[in-house]
Amino acid sequence: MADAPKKRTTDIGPPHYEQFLPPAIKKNYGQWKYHEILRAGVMKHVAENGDAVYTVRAGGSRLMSIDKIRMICDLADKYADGHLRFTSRHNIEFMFTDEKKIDTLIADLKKIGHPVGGTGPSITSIVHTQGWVHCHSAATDASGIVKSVMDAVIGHFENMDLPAKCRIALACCLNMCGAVHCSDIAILGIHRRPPKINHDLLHKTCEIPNVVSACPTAAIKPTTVNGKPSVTVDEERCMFCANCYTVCPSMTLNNPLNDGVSIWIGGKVSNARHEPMFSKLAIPYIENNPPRWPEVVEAVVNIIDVWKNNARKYERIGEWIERIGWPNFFKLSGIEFGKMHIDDFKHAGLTFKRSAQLTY
Amino acid sequence: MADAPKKRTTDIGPPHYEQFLPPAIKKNYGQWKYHEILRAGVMKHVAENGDAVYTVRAGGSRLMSIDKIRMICDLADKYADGHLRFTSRHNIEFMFTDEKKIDTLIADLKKIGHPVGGTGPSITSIVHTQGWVHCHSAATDASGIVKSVMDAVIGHFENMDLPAKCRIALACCLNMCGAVHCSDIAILGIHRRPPKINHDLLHKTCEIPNVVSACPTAAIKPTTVNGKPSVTVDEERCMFCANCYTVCPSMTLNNPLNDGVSIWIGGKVSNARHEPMFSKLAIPYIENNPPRWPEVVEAVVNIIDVWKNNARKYERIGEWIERIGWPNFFKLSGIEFGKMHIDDFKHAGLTFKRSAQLTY
Amino acid sequence: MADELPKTPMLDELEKGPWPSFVSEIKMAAKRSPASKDLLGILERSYQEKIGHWKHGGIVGVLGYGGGVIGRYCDVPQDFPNVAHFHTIRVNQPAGWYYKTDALRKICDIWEKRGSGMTNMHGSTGDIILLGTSTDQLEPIFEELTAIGFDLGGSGSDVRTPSCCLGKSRCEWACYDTMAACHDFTKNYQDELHRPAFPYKFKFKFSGCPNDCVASVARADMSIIGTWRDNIRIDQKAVGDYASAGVDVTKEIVNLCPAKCMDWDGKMLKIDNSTCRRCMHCINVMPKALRPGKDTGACILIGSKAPIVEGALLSSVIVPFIKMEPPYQEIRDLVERIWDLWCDEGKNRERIGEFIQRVGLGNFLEMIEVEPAAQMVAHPRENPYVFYEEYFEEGEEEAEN
Amino acid sequence: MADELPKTPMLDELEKGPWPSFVSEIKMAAKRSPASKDLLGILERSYQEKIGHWKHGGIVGVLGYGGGVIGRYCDVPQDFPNVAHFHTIRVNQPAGWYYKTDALRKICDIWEKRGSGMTNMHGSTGDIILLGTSTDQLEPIFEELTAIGFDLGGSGSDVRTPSCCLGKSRCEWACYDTMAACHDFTKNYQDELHRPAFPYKFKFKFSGCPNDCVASVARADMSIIGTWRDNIRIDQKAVGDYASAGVDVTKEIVNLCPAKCMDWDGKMLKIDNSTCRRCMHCINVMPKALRPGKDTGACILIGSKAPIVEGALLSSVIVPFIKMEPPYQEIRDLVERIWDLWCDEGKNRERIGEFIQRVGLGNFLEMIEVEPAAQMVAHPRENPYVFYEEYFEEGEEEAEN
Ligand code: SRM
Ligand code: SRM
Ligand code: SRM
Ligand code: SRM
Ligand code: SF4
Ligand code: SF4
Ligand code: SF4
Ligand code: SF4
Ligand code: SF4
Ligand code: SF4
Ligand code: SF4
Ligand code: SF4
Repeated sequence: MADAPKKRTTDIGPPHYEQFLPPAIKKNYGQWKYHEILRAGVMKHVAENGDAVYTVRAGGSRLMSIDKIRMICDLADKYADGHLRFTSRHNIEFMFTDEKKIDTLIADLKKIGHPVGGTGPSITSIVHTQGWVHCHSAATDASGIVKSVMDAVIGHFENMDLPAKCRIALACCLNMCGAVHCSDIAILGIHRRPPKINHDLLHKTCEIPNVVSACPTAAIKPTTVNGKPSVTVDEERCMFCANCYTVCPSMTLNNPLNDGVSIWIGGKVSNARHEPMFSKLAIPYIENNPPRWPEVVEAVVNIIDVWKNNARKYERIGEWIERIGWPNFFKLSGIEFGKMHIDDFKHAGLTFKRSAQLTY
Repeated sequence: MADAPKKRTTDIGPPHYEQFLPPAIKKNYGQWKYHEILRAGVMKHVAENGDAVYTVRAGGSRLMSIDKIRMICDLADKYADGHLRFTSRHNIEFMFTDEKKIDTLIADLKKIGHPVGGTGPSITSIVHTQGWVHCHSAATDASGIVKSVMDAVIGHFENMDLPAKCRIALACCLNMCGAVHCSDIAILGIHRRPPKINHDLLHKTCEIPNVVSACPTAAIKPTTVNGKPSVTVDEERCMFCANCYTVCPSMTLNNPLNDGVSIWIGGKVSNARHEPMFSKLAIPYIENNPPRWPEVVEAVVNIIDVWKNNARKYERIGEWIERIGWPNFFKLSGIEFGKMHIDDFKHAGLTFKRSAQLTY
Repeated sequence: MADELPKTPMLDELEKGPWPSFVSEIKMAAKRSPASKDLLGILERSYQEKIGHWKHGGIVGVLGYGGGVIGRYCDVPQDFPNVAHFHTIRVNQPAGWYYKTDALRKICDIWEKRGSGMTNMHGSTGDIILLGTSTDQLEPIFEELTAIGFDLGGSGSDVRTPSCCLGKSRCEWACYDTMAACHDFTKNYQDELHRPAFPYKFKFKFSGCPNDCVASVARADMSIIGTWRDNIRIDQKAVGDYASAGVDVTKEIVNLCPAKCMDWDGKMLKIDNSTCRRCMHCINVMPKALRPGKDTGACILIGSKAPIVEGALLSSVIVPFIKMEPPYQEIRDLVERIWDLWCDEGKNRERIGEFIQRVGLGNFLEMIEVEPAAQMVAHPRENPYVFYEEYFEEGEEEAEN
Repeated sequence: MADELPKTPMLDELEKGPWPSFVSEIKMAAKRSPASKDLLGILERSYQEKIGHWKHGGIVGVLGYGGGVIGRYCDVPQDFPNVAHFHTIRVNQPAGWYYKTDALRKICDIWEKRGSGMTNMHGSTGDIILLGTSTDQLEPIFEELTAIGFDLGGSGSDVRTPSCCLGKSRCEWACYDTMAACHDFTKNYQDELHRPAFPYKFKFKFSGCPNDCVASVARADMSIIGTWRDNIRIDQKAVGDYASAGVDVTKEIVNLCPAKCMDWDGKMLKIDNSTCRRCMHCINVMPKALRPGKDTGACILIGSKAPIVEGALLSSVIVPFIKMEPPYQEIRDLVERIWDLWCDEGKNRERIGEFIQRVGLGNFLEMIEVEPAAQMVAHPRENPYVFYEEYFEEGEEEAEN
């Protein structure tokens, strides 16, 4: 890129956060003593000096119009002196010192379609990605599944009725834009067929050495087709990751007949009790079934129900399954175990059951 | 090999074990109800019908002369109707039904130099290998270190004064003839210099493709030296495993100046409580110091002492360290942590500390 | 503007149900924006055909910057001309995602004029995402954004917009000031953020305690997680209150402590802080009774990422403990040593985590001049393939390197 | 014979101390055997020089057998002519290592006449090891051994002598008859044991319960470990007796149960057998009160080995549960399918465990016609690199392979 013209303002970074802090937050910054969750979505934080701040958390839609942002600003002006924040999972929080505002704010939020909840042992917003709304790589839509699943589990958003937090995430392809790989439940868009190669265009759009080295399984080899440099894919070795497509537009993976989602469970991020864990494969494939992906919704609901009915307090999904063992999880959930569940990538050997500690 | 002549007896396998079983064992085979450890090295097994069998376990020397075997046979004749057995860790067991024989048998064993013990939460015989007594591959002796260590820890053989079982093993090279890789404490002979290649002989004694493929780090390449086919070793990649030597006598690793032992800890085999675990590197290198390897003895005794003084009941070394964390182990033992402790082989990445669960 | 919305029978199904509907959002925007109207149409077609209609990439941006804009074109511009271009703009969010409404409204105004009116609040990395505009609007948008005090985020092989948990602003457990640190790093690395010059992307995330509320351990090349070195502060009376209020201290806390370092006799809660792993569980359950220690700071972990290419990674410990005080000079020095090395030796599209996997942690530490510490490993090596670097030479007595 | 023993000042140090001395053993043998006398001498030299004096290998054996003898020559035959040859003979031990003294004495007599008089009782694999003889003695030794009912063990790329814990002979926990199974397999595979025809060695070990007293999980290509499918048998009164006798049931048992599936209220011990992992701990601690269930059998694990070449392996589950009844036909069939595959597709010096690592467990199961079971993995895959084998073809509705 050429140098920027002299007088343009550049590299100013974001505005300083301090100007945005609600007054009671600014005053007690670093002086918090403890907190309580008063009910789902409502918290009270108490400072060393006794000051209390109330937080109301509303489910965010993430994909939001400026119209909605303005409505939310209206509520912030009305209830919180024009202050608000978004959480790391895209929910919206209002903070104020007057406890009495809580109920009316919640009622006003409901009016514009935003439920309150997501604190404590509950389900909070699903972290997700672009899907068919914006990304070229998507094997499924993001927002449609998220909406359908949240509609089904909203009871667990509005009530803290689960053994522990349950963090759901969705990514529309293996690039996994989010912490999908470390979620209690992850919904992942997948392809099931090798790339279709546009041999006429490839040499113009892609750097062949980059393409070759992009493949995790070394399935791609350089070749010449109709006199033009191109690549071939050893279809036996391809596991449809689409990494070649990421570096080369002439190798499309998208395939309406075969794309779909897989479900992964038992990951977590916090260090509480168990160290962070990756999610593990539960269901290898469910067809794309827009607009509401009922099979995906059912699968997620089933996993949550089985967990809720069997886990002990504070056990996140991965911790629960680690205690009861995966054979019991498959038995209880009715999900079938098969070859695809068995790891065959780099560290596969370490996932084999290397002991006689077994359940039947 | 040529076919065997017709009348030779072949492929008869071992004698049937039944003929060797002590009468009370034969009678109650499969009918045992429970056992008690009466004291170190002495057990009582009780059958459903109330029959009791007493077992006295004597420390074995493993490397034994026929003279000693005959003395032991004399004791078996005297106390156990001519029956005896060896354990999976090379100890010697006598079984009989008359409780009163226990003390005199123990006294008689002492006379021929065999202590009694090794049951329950104790140290039992060290499983070991050939060393300089018989093997071409040995980076250290086996029997000499074993004798020196057992002399120092015999108190824990004759008394059940440890938190749990402590299984020590020794292997004189990385071939690890034994379960050294899964021991509470493993003493392992190691080389520290790359192979010396005899280029004149190599093409006669070794198959070059086998040699090349034997190297875990791909350090060996075919080449020609003085007109003869041979190999070169990239010394930067060599980590002295001696696998090339195993397949090729013309690549010696033995080096009196640099050979020695390393100490590995925290492995186990049983499924009790924790699943089986590999041993982990504690001390990367101690010089060979025959005849009694005092530095090795001291290192082993130190590890046992630190464990004994800090572990909880039933915690084997690996379980104890897993609870307190490796940083605490290094602190308590005074062993220094360094680059060599950090894995750099195939699955190294999985051994990095991938969480904020830390002790200081 | 766009009067009549296209027919979207499938999408309409997604206006039902209690959770906020993104379809309703797009419809709101579509009332005013032709781009959002075509977005509705093209999305409905994707739902019918079960395939996306966006073409692969295309480099667009603003002058002097290499990152911050994701180029996007649809593959059926004849049918949906208003989303022929549909670029995304990433904007650095303020630390902790706090806003005043006037600032937000100004962004909305720009976006009403120059974009689709659709946003993500926020993107997965943490940026404000302005979703859908055309190439000719980029410079004006940039000018207007900077005028109201906002700047672009990262994309491509550069520093990505750092993010942080709300830390000391509202959380009693914050062991350092995450928002201050996040803001400082974002400002300090503006050049690296806007002008891609690395082998690949580099993300910072700041969490105030091991609860890790920005998931830094899973998705940051450098994860800076608050912790403490001294003892957990206990208010024994408050423990008793929890017990009286029905908390089963043994079952819910002592037995779930991963370090097995707690003891509760019904009166006194004891913690062996020498083996406590600072997991936060006991503190989480009894916030009024237990608090992190006072000697607080952070541990730094490095290298997490999504699976592509070599498999997903979690960050791993590189600095077991460090005090977090501006200007964070020690961390800046470390970061710069790491970047220098990675820029010299890293391969194209090799994240720092993958680089460490390739060269080995021990070697990496040597190259960046950091001493190995036992906290950096889950456990020492299990395989005996040790590269001994010291040995005796014939005739020598001392070991040499 | 050998009257005067060589001077061995260093070795003499190893006659001191309470543990049985191997030096004293060699000295005893050396009184009669010139080979053992030279063994003393050459070993003293090794102690002085800190290096072994044995040359690499050399193939020797008995007619018609390919295994059972390890050839060994010293590299200083001029100084120690009596260990110029010093071959080892491996002899199949009887299952469980039980002997009558007459059998042992007969072996000693042969070895007095034809060898060094030194033995290992036993070798690491489990064989009787007769240590040190010369090539001309091999055939006579073999003839005399078979005459008293003993046969050679394995060496090289063949089945190695199987071994087992003492199982039902003296242990109340044995879930199947290990000695019977070990004897049966040893007899059944005599041909494979004596005539190397595999890519590499293959070891069987039989343990009667998950305590695994022959360390099978760490050092057998096939580890057959007893277990049960039904419920642990509890004698509640006996539990109470242990508690009265001072066992802290909560601390020593319930809290150490890896499945966290036990509960003790001071009166009644409850076990949730559906999640019990059959680890044995509770049974180990209270053998009078707890016993394995009655629906007993074994789980079969495959593939453990020492580190060379690709790193050490522990065996992993291939048959979660099987009844153990002679003639063990199902296991034999499985073993033969595995051997056929491995002989066809295994590389030179590739143990079965490494073979599985290379081809993948899923593929391996397919090739040996075993259905995948959740018990075979510690957990399902974490990476999304799934080889989907089923998909729809254009125009189809059903999935195909
Ligand atoms: C607001 C937010 C931080 C921010 O800067 O935005 C936040 C805020 C709090 N977190 Fe968090 N966490 C937030 C994302 C996270 C994340 C990140 C994520 O999910 O992507 C995690 C890691 C999740 C994981 O492990 O996969 C996270 C793991 C925790 C935990 C550990 C829970 C566990 O048992 O594993 C606690 C402790 C607790 O809840 O007892 C915690 C506790 C808290 C407390 C109680 C801290 C405090 O004293 O105020 C806050 C309210 C919790 C609540 O909602 O119940 N927070 N928290 C985030 C709200 C997200 C949302 O809108 O739902
Ligand atoms: C005799 C022998 C089997 C044989 O066929 O030879 C044997 C016999 C018994 N074992 Fe064992 N074990 C024997 C080697 C092993 C091994 C193998 C090894 O060390 O190489 C192991 C696995 C060790 C490991 O995990 O690294 C082993 C792990 C156990 C355990 C589990 C201990 C644990 O807590 O991890 C028990 C249970 C117990 O002791 O409470 C056990 C219990 C027993 C019992 C109590 C079983 C019984 O009811 O009779 C026997 C007496 C134990 C004792 O000595 O305290 N046996 N036992 C072996 C004696 C070796 C020796 O001479 O010292
Ligand atoms: C917009 C966003 C998703 C969202 O809906 O929020 C996003 C969108 C894209 N990501 Fe991402 N990533 C986004 C956060 C992430 C995250 C999460 C995070 O940063 O915390 C990850 C996982 C963490 C990580 O960095 O590993 C992530 C891992 C990837 C990867 C895989 C990188 C890897 O090393 O494994 C790619 C592929 C690539 O870089 O070539 C990728 C590539 C992409 C591209 C640029 C598509 C491509 O192949 O070139 C997507 C553009 C979509 C579009 O049309 O706008 N995106 N991407 C997120 C950025 C918003 C923001 O700035 O706030
Ligand atoms: C005699 C014995 C050690 C002992 O003192 O007891 C032994 C001795 C040798 N072993 Fe071993 N192994 C012996 C049990 C083992 C065991 C333990 C076991 O079987 O339970 C192991 C580990 C388990 C395993 O099989 O992996 C073992 C793993 C090795 C290896 C590494 C194999 C691997 O795949 O990693 C080698 C190297 C090789 O095969 O090339 C090896 C090679 C050797 C050779 C043949 C040396 C060589 O490089 O060719 C040694 C001959 C020594 C000699 O001079 O007599 N030996 N070897 C053991 C056999 C006695 C017996 O039959 O009872
Ligand atoms: S997960 Fe894949 S499809 Fe979804 S936004 Fe990220 S790169 Fe695009
Ligand atoms: S989709 Fe993945 S596995 Fe298949 S060819 Fe492309 S990069 Fe290779
Ligand atoms: S461990 Fe090595 S040196 Fe020792 S007996 Fe086995 S092969 Fe020989
Ligand atoms: S000793 Fe090991 S690493 Fe070194 S060259 Fe030989 S086989 Fe390779
Ligand atoms: S990471 Fe810790 S300090 Fe930050 S918000 Fe979460 S609980 Fe509070
Ligand atoms: S912080 Fe975690 S490890 Fe430390 S005492 Fe509390 S529960 Fe135990
Ligand atoms: S493995 Fe089990 S059955 Fe065999 S001796 Fe050991 S404890 Fe008894
Ligand atoms: S056998 Fe092990 S897992 Fe089962 S109840 Fe006993 S201690 Fe728990």
